[in-house]
Amino acid sequence: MTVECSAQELMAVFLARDFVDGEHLQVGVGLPVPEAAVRLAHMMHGPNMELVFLGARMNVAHLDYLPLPAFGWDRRVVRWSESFSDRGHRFDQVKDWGRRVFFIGGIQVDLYGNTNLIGIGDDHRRLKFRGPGSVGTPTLTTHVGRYYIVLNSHTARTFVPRCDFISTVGWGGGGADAREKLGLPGGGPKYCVTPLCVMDFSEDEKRMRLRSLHPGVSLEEVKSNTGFDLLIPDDVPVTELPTEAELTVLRTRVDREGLLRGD
Amino acid sequence: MTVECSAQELMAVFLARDFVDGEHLQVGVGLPVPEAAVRLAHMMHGPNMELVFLGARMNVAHLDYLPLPAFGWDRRVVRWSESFSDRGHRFDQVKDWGRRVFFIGGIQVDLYGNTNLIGIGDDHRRLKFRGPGSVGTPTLTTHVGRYYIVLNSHTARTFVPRCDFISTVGWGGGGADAREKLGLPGGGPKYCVTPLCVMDFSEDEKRMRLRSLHPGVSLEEVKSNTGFDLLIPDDVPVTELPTEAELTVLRTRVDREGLLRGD
Amino acid sequence: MTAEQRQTRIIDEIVAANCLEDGMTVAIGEPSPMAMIRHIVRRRVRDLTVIGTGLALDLLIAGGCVRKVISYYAGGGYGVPVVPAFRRAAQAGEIDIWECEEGILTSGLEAAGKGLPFLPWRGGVGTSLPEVNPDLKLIEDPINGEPLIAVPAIKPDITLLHAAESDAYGNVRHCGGPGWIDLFLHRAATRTIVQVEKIISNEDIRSDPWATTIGGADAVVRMPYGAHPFYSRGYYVQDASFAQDYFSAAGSGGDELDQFLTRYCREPGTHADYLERIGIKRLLGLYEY
Amino acid sequence: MTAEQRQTRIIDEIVAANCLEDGMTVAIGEPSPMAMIRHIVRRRVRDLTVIGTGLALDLLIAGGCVRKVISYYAGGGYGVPVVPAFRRAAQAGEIDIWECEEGILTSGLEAAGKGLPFLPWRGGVGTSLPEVNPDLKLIEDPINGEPLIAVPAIKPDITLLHAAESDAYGNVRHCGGPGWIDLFLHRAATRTIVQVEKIISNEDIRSDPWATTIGGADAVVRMPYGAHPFYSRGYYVQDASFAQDYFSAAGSGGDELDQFLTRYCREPGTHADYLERIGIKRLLGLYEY
Repeated sequence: MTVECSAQELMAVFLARDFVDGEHLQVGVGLPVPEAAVRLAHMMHGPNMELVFLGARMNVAHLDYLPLPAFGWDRRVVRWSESFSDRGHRFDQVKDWGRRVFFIGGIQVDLYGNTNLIGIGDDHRRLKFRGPGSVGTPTLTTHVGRYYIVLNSHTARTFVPRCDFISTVGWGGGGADAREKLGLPGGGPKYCVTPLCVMDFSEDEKRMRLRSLHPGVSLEEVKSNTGFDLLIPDDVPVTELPTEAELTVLRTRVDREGLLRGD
Repeated sequence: MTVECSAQELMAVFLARDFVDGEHLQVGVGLPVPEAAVRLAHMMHGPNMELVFLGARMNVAHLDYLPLPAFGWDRRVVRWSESFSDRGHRFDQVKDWGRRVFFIGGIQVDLYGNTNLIGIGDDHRRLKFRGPGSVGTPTLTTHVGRYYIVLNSHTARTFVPRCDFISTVGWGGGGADAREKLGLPGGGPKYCVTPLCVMDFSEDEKRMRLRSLHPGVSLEEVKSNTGFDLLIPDDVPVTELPTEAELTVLRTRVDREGLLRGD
Repeated sequence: MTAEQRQTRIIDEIVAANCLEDGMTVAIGEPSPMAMIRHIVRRRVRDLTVIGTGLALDLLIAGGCVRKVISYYAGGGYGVPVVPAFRRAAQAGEIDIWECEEGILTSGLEAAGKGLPFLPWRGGVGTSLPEVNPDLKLIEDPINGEPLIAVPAIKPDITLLHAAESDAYGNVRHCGGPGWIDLFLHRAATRTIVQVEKIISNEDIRSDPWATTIGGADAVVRMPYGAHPFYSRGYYVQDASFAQDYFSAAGSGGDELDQFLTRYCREPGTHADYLERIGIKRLLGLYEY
Repeated sequence: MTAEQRQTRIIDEIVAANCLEDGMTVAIGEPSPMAMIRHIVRRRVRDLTVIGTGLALDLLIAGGCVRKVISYYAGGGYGVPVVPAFRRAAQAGEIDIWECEEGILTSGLEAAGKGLPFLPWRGGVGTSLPEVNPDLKLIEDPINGEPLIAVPAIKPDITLLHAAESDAYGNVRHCGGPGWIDLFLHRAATRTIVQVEKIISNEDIRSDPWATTIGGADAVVRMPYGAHPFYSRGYYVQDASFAQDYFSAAGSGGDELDQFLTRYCREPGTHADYLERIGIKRLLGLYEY
């Protein structure tokens, strides 16, 4: 890379550019890349964005710096909020989530963007690998205007043809009407972002498709680390690098401690 | 009466004696007799009672005096509350209403204690007499441990064999299991109190029954002002008079302005 | 939508009033946002479906703005068992009434906020409500087979509220709590407009985020004394004699009511014009303590 | 029940701990009421059904107190994707898991509070949740026929909370708001016991009634630093390194975990004994600002 940055920084900048001013960006616990991304976007071009952390609505574009991570519940951070959007009623206003953006991880992700936080194995009563559970992701992904699947590693163990259990429905069994048939009003997953590449979903089938390769990553590397046949367009660009300005804000106002650089 | 008091004062004292310390007593707008009754009980023998006015939980036994009425929404009064029990969620904890006591009026009351606040007439789209509507009485009377029907007049126009419309179910079509069959967990109406008498409901049929006549009121007067056949026990006592102590508290700490005396 | 600066949500009262269109479903909070109510009457908006009670509801009916009422209570407080214009219109069959009660109303509003087509409720089982309101369906619950009422989602196009304070970004504080209905009405509505006594700084809001009762209302209108003749918690008490004047005029109807509407709703072009007509001395006499 | 004086709701911690009985359903609020959690481990209460997350849940499982978990999340915050004792017990099939998610959990709790046998919810439609948790029934809504999940009422026997303050009558204030779950857990439960940093005067409560987050909790226990190693808003932040010590011991299991439980849960007979063991200097180092 000509501009030196880590894969996680690249991911955060890619995401940040995709957010539009005025959107509500909700991040759960333990997702440092999305957390950095929403704060970067907010500071770069989103003075009317609302950052939502565990129900705290924050608009902090005017602040020089806030510690990262643990944004969600540390009172030293959420004291900057303007309200608890739900006042104890986290999910009482989901009808307004059309302009809300959300982020999920997963221990498995399948080719239609369904994800699994429950566990791996055949028998739910005795899982081979017990996951953390669904948190609020089923409800959030049902209603938000769009969401992003963001993973810190890209392996064939994670990208599987079929999740052992589905905790969030992406595009179900495939097809542009998959969500509509289930009565899920939200817009579904837009991109899946990993340290290797960015993927989206094809228009008709809603199958996962390579969108761009991060600088220095080969197509073969992605293919061999994905447990299903990824759609590969004829022309696969390289993920655009951060600008100096973006990296400066990211490193001085968002991630001063270098969490995304692995420092 | 040997102790001079108005019918409304008598009613309030009768009710007050029926409340047990620790109960939650909820009164709606525009019911001065129940309002006086719960405050009298609270001051006489109920330091652990909670008075609930439009969601404001008050424990005000230590206060010398509060204005009557308009207890419910005037900030000069509800400033004495300890919480808004519902915090905007009036009906989110109905499961605890077993120890809650409530009061209703009605433009019609039938022989099983069903009441009507909707209106009088055959056709709901063009009522002969439009009532105020059900307020929260259907929900309250469904769940509270017991409630009282309190009326400011006793006429055959109000006490009817069958309500034109039912806004609260007392004992439905009659029978001790009437409420259970409808799945209504609350204890139903206990007494119906008017300026002429106190009525309760028979054990088996749950039909309205004369319980006591107010001093100076004849059985004939009650019968001729009731539009259905009231059950009349062999022995009908006279409603017990207030004590000096009760009247003193009522007149000096609850109803200083004499609202219940018609002053 | 891109902006260098954060955008204000304070709008002019006339801009706010022009948001109301014929045929909309409008929800009215408590205390009533009377300044906005008067604007609706002044603009002669027609065929509204109104979720509201008391004087505010009655004024809208008296002004000829209402086709349908979602009604759980149409009393006017102590001494006014049923508000007059409502009673007259209801008895003449001039308005449709979606008969309900508080728990049914809040269930329908909650369903809307939660993105659900319905919510079940127990209060009302055994009453005439499902009979006089066919939108309320008797169901058996799918777990134990208990009888319940399925309440369809109720979705106001606009909710109008009156509150104590807001910052420029729609972070609203109700002084002494938001009452029992405002938050339900807000969560269910497509759009919420809040008239407030006072605009406060964003720093003030941030000093106590939990005190914010509505985070990010769509629009805020500066309306000191805007609830008159109602109370506004933290600012003034009800003007009971003015309310009595209205109920008396509405009870008489005809010319007397028309004169009242003309004097207090139609002639004053702005809220300040209305306050001028009420007079500062009268307003100052309504202090809480 | 008759009394000349209003009765206090403050109870001793041992009296509170003795309310917990084998087989109960116990709900754990956020921040976790750790002092009560430690008492449960100390008393070796058995076969609990626990609604909870993170370290508190894990400590109860490590202590052998849990038969069933009503679980939407078993992570331990940043760096601890899944808490260790939970993962081990789940993978060994030693605990039952009532798999759910936040909206399903709150729907079940709301149903209990509202006296309803169920509430419908949309989040989870299309997922494996109804398949792995047969108590969740797929239904068609009675209005439009949309697919929804019927969530049965969830009724904790006891809800344990940690909050900032309360008066002697159970009027509780959470500093900075009650978080997202405490009020749901409280409304659904048969009984709520709240451990608080501080008892304040009734007059203080009355000075701002809207700040009261729980009006009349069943019982209140005085537990300064009672959430340690968790934060308590308005008082102290999380003791991250202590939490890390626990997760490390729990990850190892066996003797190391047993020594941790002995040292911090079983040997200290009271909360003050525990605090003595932690040390005042460490506690004073956890100030918020």
